[in-house]
Amino acid sequence: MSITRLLTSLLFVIAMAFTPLAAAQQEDPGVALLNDLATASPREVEAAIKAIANSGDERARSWLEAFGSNRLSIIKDSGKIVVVLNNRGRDWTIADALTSENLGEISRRKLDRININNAMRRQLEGTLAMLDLYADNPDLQAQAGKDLLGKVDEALVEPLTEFLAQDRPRAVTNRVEQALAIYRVEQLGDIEAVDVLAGSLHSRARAALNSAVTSDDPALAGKARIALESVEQKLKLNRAAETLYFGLSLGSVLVLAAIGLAITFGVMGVINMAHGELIMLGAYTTWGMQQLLPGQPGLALILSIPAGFLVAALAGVAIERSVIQFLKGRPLETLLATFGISLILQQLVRTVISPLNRTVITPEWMSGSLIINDALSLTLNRLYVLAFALLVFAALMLIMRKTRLGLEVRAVTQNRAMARSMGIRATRVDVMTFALGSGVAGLAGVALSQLTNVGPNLGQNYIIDSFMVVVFGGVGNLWGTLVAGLTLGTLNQLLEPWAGAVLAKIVVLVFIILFIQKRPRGLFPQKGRAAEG
Amino acid sequence: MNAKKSLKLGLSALALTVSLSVTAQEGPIKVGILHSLSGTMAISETALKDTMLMLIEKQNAEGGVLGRQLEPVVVDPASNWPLFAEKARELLAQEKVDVIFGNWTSVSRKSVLPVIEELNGLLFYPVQYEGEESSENVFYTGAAPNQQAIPAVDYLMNTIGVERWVLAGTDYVYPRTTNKILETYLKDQGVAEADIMINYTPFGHSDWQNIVSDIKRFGSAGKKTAVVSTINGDANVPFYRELGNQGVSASDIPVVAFSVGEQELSGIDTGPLVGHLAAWNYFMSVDSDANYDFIDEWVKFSQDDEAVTNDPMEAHYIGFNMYIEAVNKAGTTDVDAVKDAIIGVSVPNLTGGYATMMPNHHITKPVLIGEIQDNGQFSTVWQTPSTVAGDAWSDFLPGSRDLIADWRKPMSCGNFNVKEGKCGASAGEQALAAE
Amino acid sequence: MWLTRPFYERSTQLFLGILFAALLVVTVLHVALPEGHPLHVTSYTVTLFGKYLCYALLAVAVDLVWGYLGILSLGHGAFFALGGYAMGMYLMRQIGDRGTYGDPILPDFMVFLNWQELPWYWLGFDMAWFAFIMVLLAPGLLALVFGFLAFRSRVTGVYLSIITQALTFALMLAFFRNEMGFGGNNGLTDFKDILGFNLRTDATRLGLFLATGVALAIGYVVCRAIVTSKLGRVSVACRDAEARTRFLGYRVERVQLFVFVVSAMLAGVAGALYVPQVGIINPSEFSPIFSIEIVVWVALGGRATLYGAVIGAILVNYAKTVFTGVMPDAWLFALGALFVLVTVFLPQGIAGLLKSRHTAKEAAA
Amino acid sequence: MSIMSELTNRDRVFDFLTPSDSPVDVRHGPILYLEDVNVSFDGFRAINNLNLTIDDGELRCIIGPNGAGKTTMMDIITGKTRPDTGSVWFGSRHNLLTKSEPDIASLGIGRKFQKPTVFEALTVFENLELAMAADKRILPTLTAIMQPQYRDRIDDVLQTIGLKDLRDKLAGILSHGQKQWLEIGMLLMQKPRLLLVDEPVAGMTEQEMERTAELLTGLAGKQSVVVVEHDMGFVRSIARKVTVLHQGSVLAEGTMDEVSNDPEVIKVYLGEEA
Repeated sequence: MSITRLLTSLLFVIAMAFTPLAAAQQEDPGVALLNDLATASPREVEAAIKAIANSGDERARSWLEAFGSNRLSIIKDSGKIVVVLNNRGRDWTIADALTSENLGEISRRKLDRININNAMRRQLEGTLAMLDLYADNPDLQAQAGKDLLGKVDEALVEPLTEFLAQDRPRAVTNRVEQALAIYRVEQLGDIEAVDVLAGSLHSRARAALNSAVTSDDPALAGKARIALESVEQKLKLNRAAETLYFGLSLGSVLVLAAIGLAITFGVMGVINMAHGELIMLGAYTTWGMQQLLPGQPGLALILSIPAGFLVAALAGVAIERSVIQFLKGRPLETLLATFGISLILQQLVRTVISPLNRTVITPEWMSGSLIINDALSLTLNRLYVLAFALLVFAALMLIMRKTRLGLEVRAVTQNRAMARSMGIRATRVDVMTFALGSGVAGLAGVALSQLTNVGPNLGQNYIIDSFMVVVFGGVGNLWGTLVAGLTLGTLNQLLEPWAGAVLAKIVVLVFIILFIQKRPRGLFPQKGRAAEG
Repeated sequence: MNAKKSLKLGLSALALTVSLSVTAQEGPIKVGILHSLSGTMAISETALKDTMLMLIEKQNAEGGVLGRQLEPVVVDPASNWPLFAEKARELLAQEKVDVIFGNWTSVSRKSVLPVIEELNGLLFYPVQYEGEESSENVFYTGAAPNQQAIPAVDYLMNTIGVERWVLAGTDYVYPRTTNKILETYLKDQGVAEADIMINYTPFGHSDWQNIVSDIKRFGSAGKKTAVVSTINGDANVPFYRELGNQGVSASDIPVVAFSVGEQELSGIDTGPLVGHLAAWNYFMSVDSDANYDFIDEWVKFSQDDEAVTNDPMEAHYIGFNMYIEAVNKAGTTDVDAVKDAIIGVSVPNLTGGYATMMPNHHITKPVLIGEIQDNGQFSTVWQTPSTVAGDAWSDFLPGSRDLIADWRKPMSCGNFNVKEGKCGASAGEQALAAE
Repeated sequence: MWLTRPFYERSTQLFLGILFAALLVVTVLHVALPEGHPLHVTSYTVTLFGKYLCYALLAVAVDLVWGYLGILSLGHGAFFALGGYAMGMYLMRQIGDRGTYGDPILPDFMVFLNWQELPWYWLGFDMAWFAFIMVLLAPGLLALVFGFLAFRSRVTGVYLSIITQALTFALMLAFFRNEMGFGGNNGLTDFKDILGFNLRTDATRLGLFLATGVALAIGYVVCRAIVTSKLGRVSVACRDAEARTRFLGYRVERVQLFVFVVSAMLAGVAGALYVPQVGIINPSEFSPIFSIEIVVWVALGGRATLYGAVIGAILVNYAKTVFTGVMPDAWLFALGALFVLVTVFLPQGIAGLLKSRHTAKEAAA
Repeated sequence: MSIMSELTNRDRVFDFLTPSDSPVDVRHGPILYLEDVNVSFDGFRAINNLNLTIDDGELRCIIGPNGAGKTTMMDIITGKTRPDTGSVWFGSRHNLLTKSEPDIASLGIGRKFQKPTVFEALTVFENLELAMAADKRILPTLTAIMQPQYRDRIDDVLQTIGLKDLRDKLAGILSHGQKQWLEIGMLLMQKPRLLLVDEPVAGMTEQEMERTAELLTGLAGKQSVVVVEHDMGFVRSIARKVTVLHQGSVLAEGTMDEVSNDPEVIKVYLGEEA
């Protein structure tokens, strides 16, 4: 927020908090404030924070934020207090905390950090939230109100009641009331406050009520219990919705990972064991992109969608030309050869890039979650992946149904010899198909880089699942893959709560094995004499 | 035909190695390095191999020990547990090494153990582990549960005021044992059964949605809740990601991890993790000159400005110096002599204190609690006033409550039962091995 | 008598000849020559060769189903591991009260995860005969049930390969779980003695090595006997023209089931001999990667020859031992390249080369 | 091994209900009897209310344009494809719809495929050996020993199909025609009551064709033979009774002349032939 707005908001703080410091404005008061903070014992820190907040100094906020992100340090010999601008590596860039002039690099050895721990951070967040409440930016205010939940202590009670006195947007005051109510219920065992919290789905509010239930005041306990039961039903619904979402999102991951395989395997009967590594390539492309465009993870991510596709597709073509074309009609051999390739690709990544996992940054707009209500929120990154998966699927469907390539591909799947005789260049189709399948794998990699490790083993973790999905869905049938993926995902997530993660996975695998016994050709088998034998 | 050929090859190769190792005595002191350089564990173990090479190089530069140079013998067990045993045998029987530094995973140690004992070798094991073991031939320079888990829990309980506990771990022996210990410990501290939630996941688990939302739910019961994580390696990234996205912030539900170090963090976007905790005996961020020097050397040696150091590396640093001390003290590299000499040896650690080898072959360590920073480092927020001695046998497990280990003569027993006042199986076992 | 048939054919005689010669040489070099003599075979090497022989037997088992029945099993590691676990459980029980906690019955890992009593499926494993029967039965039964379901519903080719992979993967996850009572990730280890012989003496190791050699010989002969019998020819018929074989009145699924189960049992035996020699069994033996590697040994040696499988297994693993020592990083590249080159350029494998050379000679003569 | 036999035989359920050696009952006329059979793949009706009866010892030719459902019909009879509706009887005792291919085969129905399928990795001799009527359960097969009288029978057949000097060569190296012969030989080894022969003379020379014709006509009487063939000349040379299939059902039936004069047939079939 701009300095002016900060100032206006600070005025209120000054108005209500009586502070000798604010009055006496001789030489820079920051020195004293910061030194207090630096030397404060854990017990005194709170006071020091409040002092800074109430000092009305326009630098207060930046100091507190620096403190919060653990970037306030003291230069050992000079005792000067500085803000660390870049704390990577062994030499850190610092700036003067008071004048905020850049002091260049300095060895870590020469710095003493002013440490903060979670307890302090809570108070800090409370205080900062107080400041934000007065920002005339509704979102900020709402957020601040939310942050205050469970962070209210008696120091804040008075200012907050003040705050409520003035007329403010409902959204904000609701929160503040709740925040106060939580404080009252927890600290004072105030029965009236329970009404305020009744009906709230927010975990913090329920936490307060839960603790009230166990209190020795029967009246309070009873009231709290009723308040809790009133939301029980809502919660159940939300939980169900949540589980469903989890299932779909896991399913979408499976679909993404498998759909490329569905194409290569389904159309060409090629068991591409290197499929996982193609996914890995996609993920590494994302990482590479972010290295090329430092500071713009979002843009990099978007660019790596086409890039990942290309890289994987080219790799696919290379594999097809160099190995698979020699193994026509020998699916089991392709399985072995491609497995060899997967080993090579993995080791290549290990030696060329690093055996360690790579950091792929999640852009702002993809982190956090979409809040439906206090009890139900959908994690954004998975939401995007889900959407992406459906998008990719739709695109593939289009290609298969509407384009010349798709037509030829289907022709080749149905009856290779016949298609050939009708002048379709089967080899070309093969290359194109394989490239397409591989490219899609690359896309899966790009998506996965937002969910899991980007490392040499990335592919290994998905290859078996992918095969399961394809076989379960029915080879050569994209719809099958979609349905299978989503089904297995949901099944897994439904089982997990009571079976545990490991058992759930096992159960799903066994289920697939048995299913294949019943329907050897999966959910949507290809019928007719062509498929026989 | 080929069977015979390959056999011949085998023999010739063998003859070679033998003729090499005939001159073992009074040549250089051979230091075996038994860390996976390929396979899944290569991620963690390669760094330890390099650490050893660095330390040896340094020692040689300073003139070696007893006027003899040190010669590293590196083998690759390729993250394959039976191969660990095989390679250990190779090191001891073929290469005739004087000491081995190696292993990371529990299972690899378990698979090596019988070989080391049979051939009476020396093994320095640098990783925090589940305890419940004390071998005459193994020196545990990593943390035992009482040097990591218990203090961490104490911190959460006393400083942060946690009353409700989630024990989440990967399903293998270290988390299992640690959680068993913590469970008993917490109950002794008066925590109710209902306030403890235990959850196990497979290796490399990547879908944490359900578990994290369970944790959230568990945490909304009105008591301060914390997660004690023994989640291993790769599974951590998606776990923390999910935490961040589902809005579980360190100030609501802090996570204290025992297996997440600087190296693991180097693969994570630590933004959303700031404030979560880890318990170790060493942090790269520790403010001591010994540490800064070590980091400088490491950066120089690995020729990578971003290179990070971590707890097991410090363990090797300590173990190696202890071995050198002991050899000097004993005046020989003879295994039995060194075994006796090393007990009581104390060398400086990297956190500005001293580490001493205890009679139970564990060492004394300070316990540090650190908060994750946005730069992938930890900032120490709490630390034990003095160092803690490693406890081979936990006091919180029924089976081992009455067991102690003391390898000093005359007791020299790995599992002495104080109740029955007799040594457990190992003694008889030594007798067998001795034959 | 069908079982004796193989002894009359030259290839088997040659194979057995070489095998026993090799066993003899190793034994002599190990026992007769003094420690430190350039040609002395250390007990380390003996055990190493023992391991190779286990793998060889495993490869033979795989070749039986893949080479002669056309079933590419990517789950044979599972049978190997099951045999291994059966043996491992026996060895665990043999430790008795010599474990670190001195518990007469419970293995250590059960004690410190405070299990109260022994799970039912551990009962009986203190008796050698029972354990050894289980070594055959455990993999056999699994193969029987799995095979019965699969072959009855005519799951073949790629599908079968993939679900065998799913099978071993599921088993791996299951055995990783500590609740299963098989020691989880740590598996079973720290064995003391077998049939009363101390596992840590060279004599025992030599014994195990020789036992493995004999087992390989028997396994080879059994497989030979099967493939040279009319049933063997029927298997080949199933491999090449399944439908046709049905129309000739053969119950293909039963032929497949029979051979599959026999092969699984052989794999089990291999596993059982493997465990006491390497001293540990843990779920990683179930990993799909391992199963695929086995197939490659066979492919390299040459399918449908049996002796080819033996050559392949020994060669690859010997290379592995050498490489992982010399240049660990290069090893995976080498292995990967091997997969590709063999399948693309050497479909007949080494045995194929030998054959063609042989036939060439004949032509010349 | 004995344990094994136990286990492998355990799953042989209900064999005692239809003993595969029970004689085929042809006292009431036909040996093969199809009634109202329907099959469709993905909506396409391959077989459409097909009714067909073959008398014992009859030699029947079945002709029809591509896609008339000839091969599908064979698949149904031999149990490879299960019809959606209808009934198929072998004699008046065996309901073929309840039986698996091997059962049907051992009941005495032999089939020769459209494209010759022989076991290329085995020698000619071994091909015939496998075809030979014998106890085909696991253990007997495992322990089977080549008796001299079997060898003689195989040699006889080798004689008849004229592959005597290729006896020990791999079937893979045979010419197309020779493979056809070998497969016919395998049929003979089976001693079936009913032979289903799909395009036997494809890729044969003139005199090979004649010999096939002799062979088939020779078989008729002792055994019933159903021949599916495109080659009109060949059909004419052997046919006594001809059935014309069209769009999965019988279009016409009768002697070659009757059929070839049938206007319907001329329209749909001979028309396109000409």
